[in-house]
Amino acid sequence: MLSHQEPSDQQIKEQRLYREMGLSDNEFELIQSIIGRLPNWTETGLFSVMWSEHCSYKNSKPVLRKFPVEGKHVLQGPGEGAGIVDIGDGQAVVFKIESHNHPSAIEPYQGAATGVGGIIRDVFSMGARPIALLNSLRFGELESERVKYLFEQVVAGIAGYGNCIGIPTVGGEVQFDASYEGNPLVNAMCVGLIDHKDIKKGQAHGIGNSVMYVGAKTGRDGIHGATFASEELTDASEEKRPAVQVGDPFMEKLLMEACLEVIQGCDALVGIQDMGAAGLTSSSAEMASKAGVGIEMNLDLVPQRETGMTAYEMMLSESQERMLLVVEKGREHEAAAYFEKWDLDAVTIGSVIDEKVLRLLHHGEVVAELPVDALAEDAPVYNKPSSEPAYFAEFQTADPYVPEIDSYKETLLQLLSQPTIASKEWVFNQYDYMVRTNTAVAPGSDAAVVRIRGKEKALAMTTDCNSRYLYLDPEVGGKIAVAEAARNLVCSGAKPLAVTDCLNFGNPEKPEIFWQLEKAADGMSAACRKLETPVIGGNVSLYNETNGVAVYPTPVIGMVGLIENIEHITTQHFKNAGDLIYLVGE
Amino acid sequence: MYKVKVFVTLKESVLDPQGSAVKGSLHKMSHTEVSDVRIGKYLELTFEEGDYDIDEKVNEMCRKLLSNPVIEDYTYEVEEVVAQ
Amino acid sequence: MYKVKVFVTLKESVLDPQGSAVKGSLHKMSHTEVSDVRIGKYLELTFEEGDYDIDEKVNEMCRKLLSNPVIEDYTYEVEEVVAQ
Amino acid sequence: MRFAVIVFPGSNCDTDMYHAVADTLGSEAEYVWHTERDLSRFDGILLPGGFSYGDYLRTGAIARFANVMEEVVKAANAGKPVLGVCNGFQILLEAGLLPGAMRRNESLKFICRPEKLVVENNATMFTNSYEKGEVITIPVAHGEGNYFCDDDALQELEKNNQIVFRYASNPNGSVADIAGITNRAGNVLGMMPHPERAVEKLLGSEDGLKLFQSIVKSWRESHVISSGTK
Ligand SMILES: Nc1ncnc2c1ncn2[C@@H]1O[C@H](COP(=O)(O)OP(=O)(O)O)[C@@H](O)[C@H]1O
Repeated sequence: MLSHQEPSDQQIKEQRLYREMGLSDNEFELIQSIIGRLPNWTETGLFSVMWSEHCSYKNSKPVLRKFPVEGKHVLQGPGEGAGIVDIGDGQAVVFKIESHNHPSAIEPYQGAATGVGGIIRDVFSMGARPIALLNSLRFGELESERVKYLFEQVVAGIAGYGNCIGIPTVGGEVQFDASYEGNPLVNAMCVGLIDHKDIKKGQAHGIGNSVMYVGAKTGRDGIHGATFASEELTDASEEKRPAVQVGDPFMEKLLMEACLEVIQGCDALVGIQDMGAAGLTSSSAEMASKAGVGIEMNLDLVPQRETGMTAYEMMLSESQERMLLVVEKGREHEAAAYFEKWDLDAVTIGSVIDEKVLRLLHHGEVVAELPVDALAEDAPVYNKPSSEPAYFAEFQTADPYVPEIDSYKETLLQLLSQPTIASKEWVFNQYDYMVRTNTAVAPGSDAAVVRIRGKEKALAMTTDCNSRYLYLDPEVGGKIAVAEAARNLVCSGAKPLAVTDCLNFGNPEKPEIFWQLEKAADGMSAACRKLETPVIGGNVSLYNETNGVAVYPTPVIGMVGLIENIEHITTQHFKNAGDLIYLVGE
Repeated sequence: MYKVKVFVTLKESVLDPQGSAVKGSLHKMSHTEVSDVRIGKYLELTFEEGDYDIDEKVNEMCRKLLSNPVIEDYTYEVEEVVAQ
Repeated sequence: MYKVKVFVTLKESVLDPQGSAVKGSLHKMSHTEVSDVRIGKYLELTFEEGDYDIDEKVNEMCRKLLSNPVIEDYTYEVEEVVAQ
Repeated sequence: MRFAVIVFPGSNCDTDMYHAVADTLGSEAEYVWHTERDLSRFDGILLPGGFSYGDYLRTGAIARFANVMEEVVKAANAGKPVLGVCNGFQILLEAGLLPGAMRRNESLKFICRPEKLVVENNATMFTNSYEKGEVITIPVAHGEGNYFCDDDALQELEKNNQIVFRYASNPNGSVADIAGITNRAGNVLGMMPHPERAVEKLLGSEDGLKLFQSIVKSWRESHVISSGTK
C-alpha cells in the first residue's frame, strides 16, 4: 500500500468515504457539529477508530452499566487498562480478559499470539508483574481441515508468545460447536501482582511534560484493526483485511522488564499506557482526556519501520509491542536510561499541552487538531432495540428433554470422547505452565493455583462459560457461567474475589442479538451481586458472525480468588482407593 | 525427477522480528555494513517422475501448505534431474 | 550495495523432523510424487558499500552466526546492486 | 559457595534458578547481566532457561556472543562447575563447550510436562547425591530439545561416561535418549529438563534438589582438601 493522494474533506463528505471506515451518516454529522467544520482524512480516521465499538463501547455501554463494579476490596474498577483488587499485605491482584477473535480468524497463529501480547501489556502498563495467563477458546466442530488448522495454530500462537515471554499459561477452556465454525473465539486473560505503592494510572498530567514512545517501530500493520473488529466477517473480509500484525514476544519481554523497572524506580514517570487497538490514537487521546489536558505530537519523530508513512497510517497503525509514556520535562534521559539497559530506544515525540486538543504535526504542518474529549468521551451511545427471538419462546413451551440411557458405560464413553469434554492435555502440554515456579496447581484441575512467593497466600483462577446454556436461556446461562467459575475457585480452596468478562456476541444491530446481550448481562449481574464478586473490567467483542449467522452468546467469565493459606489448596483428582465420595448440592 | 527449490519470505510490510534480532547481533559483532536482514524459509523438494504439470503442482503446494499467503510470498526454481 | 542470499540447510546425515512432517502432509494431500523434503533457512542480507571483501564477510558471518556447522551447511549468492 | 545466575535478554527461568539456589538450597546467588566481564568472584555458573534473544535464528545462537560468555568459557576451563539448563544447554552447545546441536522436537510442538529421567552417571560433581540408575521426575519445557550428535561423537560420549541423564521415555527424539551431558572434564553439564523447577513438594517434585546439593557437596569437599593441604 503506497501512500496515495488522500481524499479532500469535501470528497469524504460527498462520496461518503467515512462509511468505509465504519462511521455512519449520523455520526459523521455529529463530528461536523462538534468540531464546527469538516474533518480531513486523518481526522476522520481518528474518529472512526475512537468511535468504533471496540474503543468506545457505544453499543454495549448501557449493558455494561448493569454490572456491579464496587466491592470492599476493589482498588480499581473498569476504566483503566485492567482492574485491581486488594489481597492484603500491601499487595493487589490485577487482571483482565480480552478478545482477539477477528485477527485469529484471518491469521490464527499471529492473531492469537498478538492477543496474548496485548493483554500482557494491559497488565504491566498498570505497574503489575504478570504472573499467569489463561485463555478461553471456541471453534467449530473439530471435523473440517480448516477448524483443525485454526485450533492447532491458535494454540501454537498462544504457546509461542506466552512461553517465550516467560509467563506461565495456567488454565483455560476449549469448546467446539458448529456456531463458531466461521468465527472462532480467542479470549486471553492475564493476571498480575502489584504492590499498592506502584499503582500507576494511564494519565498525562503536567503541562509541558514530555510524551515518549518506546518499543517496536511503527509499520503499516493492522491499520483499521479496531474498526475491523467491529464488523461482521464476510467473504469480502479477505480483501478488506489490514496487513496482519506479527507479534514479537522477545521485544515484549524487554519492554515488560524495562517498564516495570521504570514504574518501580523512576519518579520522573508521570503516566504510562500501552498502544493497543487504535495504537497511537487511543493511547494519546485517552491519556490526555483522563487528565483533562491535551497532547501535541510531531509524527516525524515517531520511530518508523516503513518509508513514506502518512499521518493517517501512523496514527491508525496497530503495530505491536509499543508503549506511550509521559515523563517530567527535563528528566527524559532518566527514563531513557532504564530502556537503554534493555536495548530499547525511548524517543520524545511530543508534549502535554494546556488546550484540550490532540494536535498532530507532520512535515512541519498541523495535520490534525481535534478535541480530546470528543475522541475519547463523546462517541454516541446507542440504546439498541431489543426483542426476544422466536426460538426462545419456542423452547419455553417445549417439554424438558429426558435422555434415555441404555448403557451407562457406553454413554459415559461417548461423552468423554467429545472434544469439548475430553482431556485438554494436548493443549496445555504445549504451554509452559510452570515457568516462574509458582504454579501449585497446574492445568487439569478445576482452577489453576499460583502461590505468592514469600507469603502463605495463593491465587486461584479460572475461565468459564457454557454458551449452550446461554443460547437456550441467556439470563439463566449468564448466572450459570458466573456460578461455575465461583465453584471452580471454591473447590480449589479459594474465596472468589472478582470477575473480568469478555462479552462475545453477534451483531448488536439485530434486536434478537441485543436481547441476548442484555439478558446475559442481567443474569451475570445477579450472580455477581449474590456472590459478591464485582466485575472489575472486561472486554466486548460484538459482530461475531459469519455471513449473517451469529455465534452462541458467549460471555466468558474470568474469575480470581484468594487462598489465604496454601494449606487450603485442594485439587479435583481422586487421591486414594477407599476414600469416600460425596455429592454436595441439590 | 525434479528438484524444486522453494523460497518463502515474509511480505514486505510484515514485521520480521527474527531479521531484526539477527541484524542487531551482526552489528554488535561489528558487521555494521549490513543494513537489512530478512529471514525466510528455504525448502528443497524432490519429485518423482509422473504425469503432472510441475508448475501447477508446486504452486498448489505453496499456496496451500508451504507458505502462508496472509503474511508470506513465495518463489521457486525447478531443476530437472536426469536419473543416473 | 550488495544483496546476498544465504541458504542454510541441515546436513544430509541429520534427520529433519520438519521436513518429514511436511512430506507427510503433502502425501496426505495426495502429492505422493514428492519423495523428499528438506527445510532450511533463507536469509536476505543487504550490505552497504564499504572497504571489505564481500565473500570473506559472508563466509565469516555464516560460519560464526548464521549457520551451525555441527548440523548445517550453507551456500550463498551475491548480487551487486547499483545504487539508483 | 557463590553462584552466578547469568541473565541474557530473553532469559526467563533466571528467577526460578535464583530461588532454587538462594531460597531452597540456601546458597549465595547473584543475577549477572550478560554484559558483565568478570566472573572471578563466583564458584559456580548457572545458565538458566528461557528464550535468549527470542531464540531467533537458532536457540542460543545469538546469546553465545554476549560479553559474559568469554568469562563462562574461562570458568569452564578453570574447572568451575557450569550448569546450563534448557536454553542454557542450547547456549553451551552453540558456544562449543559441549558437543552436538539441538533440533526441533520430533513432534514439532513445545512440550511441557514432568518427565522421568534415569541417572546414568552419578560420579559427577552434579550427580554425586543420586544413586546410579535412580529414576527421578524432572519437568521439561522446550520446543527444541531434540539433541543431535553424529555417531563418532556419540561413541565418545558413551566411552567417557559423559551422558549423565537419559529420558525413560524419549519425549523429543533426542539421539540415544539423551537428556543431559557433560564435557569431557565433567565440570560443564547441559540438560534440557529443569531441575530448578523440581525443588519443592508444593510444585510437584523435589527430585532436582539433589543436583544442586551435589554441586555444593563436591565444592565443599574439594575446598576442604585444598585448604587442608595449604
Ligand atoms: N485453552 C486452554 N488453555 C489452558 N488450559 C486449558 C485450556 N483448556 C482447558 N484447559 C485446562 O484443562 C482443564 C480441563 O478443562 P475443561 O475440560 O474445560 O474442564 P472444566 O470444564 O472442568 O474447567 C482445566 O484445568 C483447564 O484449565
